Amino acid sequence: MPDKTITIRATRYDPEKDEKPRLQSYDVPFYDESMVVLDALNHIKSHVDGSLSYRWSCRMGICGSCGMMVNGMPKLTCNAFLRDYWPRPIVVEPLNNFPVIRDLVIDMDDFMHKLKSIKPWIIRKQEIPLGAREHRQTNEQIDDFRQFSECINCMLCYAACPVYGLNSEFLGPAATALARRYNLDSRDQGLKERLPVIGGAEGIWECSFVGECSVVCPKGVDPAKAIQQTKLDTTMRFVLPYGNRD
Amino acid sequence: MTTEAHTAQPEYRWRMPADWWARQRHYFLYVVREFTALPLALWLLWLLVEIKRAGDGPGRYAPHGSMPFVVFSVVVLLFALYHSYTFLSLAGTILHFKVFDRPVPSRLIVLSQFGLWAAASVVVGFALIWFAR
Amino acid sequence: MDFESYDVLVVGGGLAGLRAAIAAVEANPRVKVGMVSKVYPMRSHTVSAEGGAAAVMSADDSYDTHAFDTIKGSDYLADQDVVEAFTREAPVEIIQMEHWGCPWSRNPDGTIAVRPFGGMTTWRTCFAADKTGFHMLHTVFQTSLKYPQITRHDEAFVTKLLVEDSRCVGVVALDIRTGRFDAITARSVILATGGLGRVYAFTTNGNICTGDGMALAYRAGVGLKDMEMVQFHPTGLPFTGILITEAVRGEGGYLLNSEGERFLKRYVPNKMELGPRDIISRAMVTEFEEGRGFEGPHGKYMHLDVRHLGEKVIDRKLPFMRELGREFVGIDIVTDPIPVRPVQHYMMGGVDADISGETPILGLYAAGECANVGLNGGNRLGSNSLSECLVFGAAAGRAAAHYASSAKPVTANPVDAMLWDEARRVEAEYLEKKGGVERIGPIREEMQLEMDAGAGVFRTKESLSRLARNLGGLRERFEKVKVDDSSRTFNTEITAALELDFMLEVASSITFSALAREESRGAHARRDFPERNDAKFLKHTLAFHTNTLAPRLEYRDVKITTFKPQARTY
Amino acid sequence: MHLFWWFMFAQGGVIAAVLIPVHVLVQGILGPLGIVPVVDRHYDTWVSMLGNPIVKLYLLVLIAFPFFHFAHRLRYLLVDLGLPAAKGVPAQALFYGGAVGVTLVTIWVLLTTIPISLG
Ligand SMILES: Cc1cc2nc3c(=O)[nH]c(=O)nc-3n(C[C@H](O)[C@H](O)[C@H](O)COP(=O)(O)OP(=O)(O)OC[C@H]3O[C@@H](n4cnc5c(N)ncnc54)[C@H](O)[C@@H]3O)c2cc1C
Ligand code: SF4
Ligand code: F3S
Ligand code: FES
Repeated sequence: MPDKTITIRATRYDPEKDEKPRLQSYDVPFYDESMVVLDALNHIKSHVDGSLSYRWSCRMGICGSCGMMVNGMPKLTCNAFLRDYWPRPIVVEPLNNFPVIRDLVIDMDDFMHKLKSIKPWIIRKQEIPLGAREHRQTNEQIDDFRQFSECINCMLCYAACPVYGLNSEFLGPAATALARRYNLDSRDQGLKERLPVIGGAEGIWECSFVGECSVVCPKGVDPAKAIQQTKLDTTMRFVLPYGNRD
Repeated sequence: MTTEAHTAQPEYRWRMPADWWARQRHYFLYVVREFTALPLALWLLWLLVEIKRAGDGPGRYAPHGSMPFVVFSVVVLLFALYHSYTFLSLAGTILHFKVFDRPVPSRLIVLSQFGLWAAASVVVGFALIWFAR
Repeated sequence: MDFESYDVLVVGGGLAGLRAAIAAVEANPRVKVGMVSKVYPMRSHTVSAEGGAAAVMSADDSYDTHAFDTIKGSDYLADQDVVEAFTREAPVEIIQMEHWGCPWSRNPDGTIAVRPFGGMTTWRTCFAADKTGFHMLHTVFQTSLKYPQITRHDEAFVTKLLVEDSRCVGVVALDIRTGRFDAITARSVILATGGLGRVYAFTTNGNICTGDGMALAYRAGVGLKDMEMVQFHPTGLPFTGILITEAVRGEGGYLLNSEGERFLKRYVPNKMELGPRDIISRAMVTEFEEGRGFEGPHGKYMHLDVRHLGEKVIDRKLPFMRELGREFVGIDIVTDPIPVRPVQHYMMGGVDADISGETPILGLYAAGECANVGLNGGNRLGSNSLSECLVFGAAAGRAAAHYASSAKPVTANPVDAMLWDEARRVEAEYLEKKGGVERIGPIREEMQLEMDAGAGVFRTKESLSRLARNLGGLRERFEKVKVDDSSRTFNTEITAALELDFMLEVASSITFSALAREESRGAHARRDFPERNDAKFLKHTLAFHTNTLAPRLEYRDVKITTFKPQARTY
Repeated sequence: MHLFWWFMFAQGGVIAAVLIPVHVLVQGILGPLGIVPVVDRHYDTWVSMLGNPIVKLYLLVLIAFPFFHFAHRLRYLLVDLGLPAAKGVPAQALFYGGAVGVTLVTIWVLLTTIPISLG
């Protein structure tokens, strides 16, 4: 195997010492075609500089913790292959639009609150007892919301959305997609409880349909579609006297 | 609802650079898409003026037709086409219908949108030219 | 919030931990529940489970067959009363998940669908497309958000259990974001910290699976049960260790050696590709050793061939696998076979706990992969683990809530002193230590390679003794470790050091437990003792922490009720 | 209220997308260049067209509706380009009020210019 190297320029920021973030360069051996940006970061942490901080766990694109800006685009670093960048250097920065806690680590508490605010659980007027077994639901009914249930909360869409960048109060793509996931679930009856947040001052109407959220989403959730469909449905409920009222 | 135990912490606050829309192709295209509104609005205002001038009477009516105006129209046409293209394809992916309980694939909806556009253009164009004789 | 106090404190935000927290609240709405997790709950490794969760769902299945499959799969090391209770509770939990919104895949009539899985005689594995763990975890997590009784401490790392007069009264946790140590006290504590795959180099487990809960309990004096029982899954992608789900074989994929032969006919002739994981993994290693494996840059491998299924079936049933193949190996599984080799996957062993999650320490409970309640014995069947997290997570939650409502409150006095001691210890050992020379990364990598070599699919007295010696050497090097990062803010090097400390601890418990079990049973295959020895070893190993590397070992009889041990052939 | 403006925005967008290009092409380019005859190039045809009530209605829709779309877009564009004031109630009044204004002017022009005749 040829001895290739690749240059990683990673953001360093320690609030105890630094005014603002700066970039630091590292040369990393690139010895396997299936190496990803995360492997390069792990090499740095294990062998070069143990103080580089970032989040990761599953390294298979499902836990949602390794999102960073890779050459200016929000990416899951466990799914960003070095081969796609080599021989140019790779700039790795924390996700845009979020406060930075340290190095490549962003503060996502804001999303955790938004997630809670859309009540992401099944709401029913009357619970059915466990003894009555499962709700009947067909695969076609699941298809109605499946796409929106695939969100891994990776925050790439928030990093891509300029509206969120300008106004962090905006409910934003993933939270709206998840609200829609529950609203479309045939088992759920909670639409009315979620409407105040979804349709509120910082809800769907803030979105100007930039659409970049869906471009960067690694899981095909298409939050932009979720938001515009929610706008359309809300409007239709209002325009059509007996549209889908419940 | 659950609560989270928190501690405040100094952080680096993100600020959106003023030229964010110039930094990436997608953002730039988005801004262009939104900006189409302005030339289109101007052109429609011209149309309104044209209608108003029909009141000038047979002797004084002279339709607009200078070269700069044609150039302006060409520019507007480009924006108009960009608007149509983006609007129809985006709207097409958002609309969701069910026929016989099966969701209509969004490709089909987009196609029918463009079909509608083509049909309307032919009818209107035809009318504008036919009645001129 | 230096001194936070709860009735029930759950350590771990995976499927088991979240299920326990909700169960505690539902058992008694007045309990205050705390949850500490070193990552946001939805990042827990449950998220990566693909295949499904087992439960008796249809009328033509029975609790007894599920129990028998599980017990036979365990090579008779499972406690049969536990298995029986498990099979009865599992369907209830699956329905509960359904009511909470889990998007289970369905039959045409709208009921929950099931698929076949290795070692199960009938179809009983419920699934949510090929992302079962992901959907289950997000469902319980999102559901947990509605309970005002639950307070979460996200990204807080538990470094020590607070034990006072042999009663557990809370934990010491490092708030990763601020670097501060807090005592979080509680009348009862539930450990649900997941697996330890990261002690091996080649594993399907995520970075967070470092056996912390096992080490915490071990140091607090609880025995670790059956630690020699480590599961190797036959089909991991070389280099990354990413799992190729068993469903690939369920759908009809073949395992082929370098001679193009379905070699399993020599090992599990009746089940072929749907044999249990331990046996197939051993078959693959045996073939490698006899020269019938492919040679690759990352070691020997076999072919998993689905080409005969055709593009249509693959795209409909295994789309994620096609994606993984394309991205991580650069192949299209429609036209190329998938390279696979056995990979560390699951830990059957764990914190000694009973059927309701109780450990020998008063007020301390354990559930999920970090616990050993006696369900999995020598080998876990695929898809039993997610159900285990639900059933025993809920049981532990209820038991802990019940105990908490009668237990004495926790007093501040000794807790403060213990907190201070623990904070001083970590600071002295890592942050303020001068003159360290060793890096964490290389020690960890060496330990992982040693574990692969010494306590892998096959073990011998020599390999295990060598491993034990080398672990001793690594422990000595670890004493001289140097931490580059002096910041308090999100210092992931400190947590990496604490994790390595825990991993060295559990690695030695695995090694010595394996060394002492001089037989082959389930996943524990001794070259020098190839037979099962019921007369001597139909027993659980219990490893207790000592001041030396080697634990003190005890044995406990396995609970046998209905199913008498027989030869295990498939 | 958001809901209503968004509804008008969406309607206007459709009208603009479907109808404007052909008008610009025919009336703005082909007509002035003399490539094809167009109604508005001749006083008679133009007036007879404008006298038709259906044409009047069509022109109202063609001209007025898109302005709700434009108003909405330009307001959001200003927000996106860093002018949060464009979100406020005064800005809303200005932009949507503008669209309403254009509508009224259009109605006035259409009603006053050429009287309705069915001939
Ligand atoms: C790739 C893969 C596929 C699998 N597929 C299946 C399958 O199809 N069917 C099946 O039944 N099983 C499967 N399993 C096994 C199953 O997923 C796991 O056994 C199960 O999810 C474990 O859940 P848990 O709740 O015990 O732990 P986890 O989900 O691992 O959660 C552990 C929690 O503990 C927390 N924690 C750990 N240490 C600390 C500490 N020191 N301080 C604070 N918090 C801590 C973590 O933050 C985390 O929240 C699979 C496993 C893998 C790796
Ligand atoms: S919608 Fe997509 S990009 Fe956004 S958080 Fe979810 S998975 Fe990530
Ligand atoms: S990028 Fe932002 S503006 Fe809307 S369409 Fe997506 S949320
Ligand atoms: S590490 Fe889990 S998504 Fe990348």
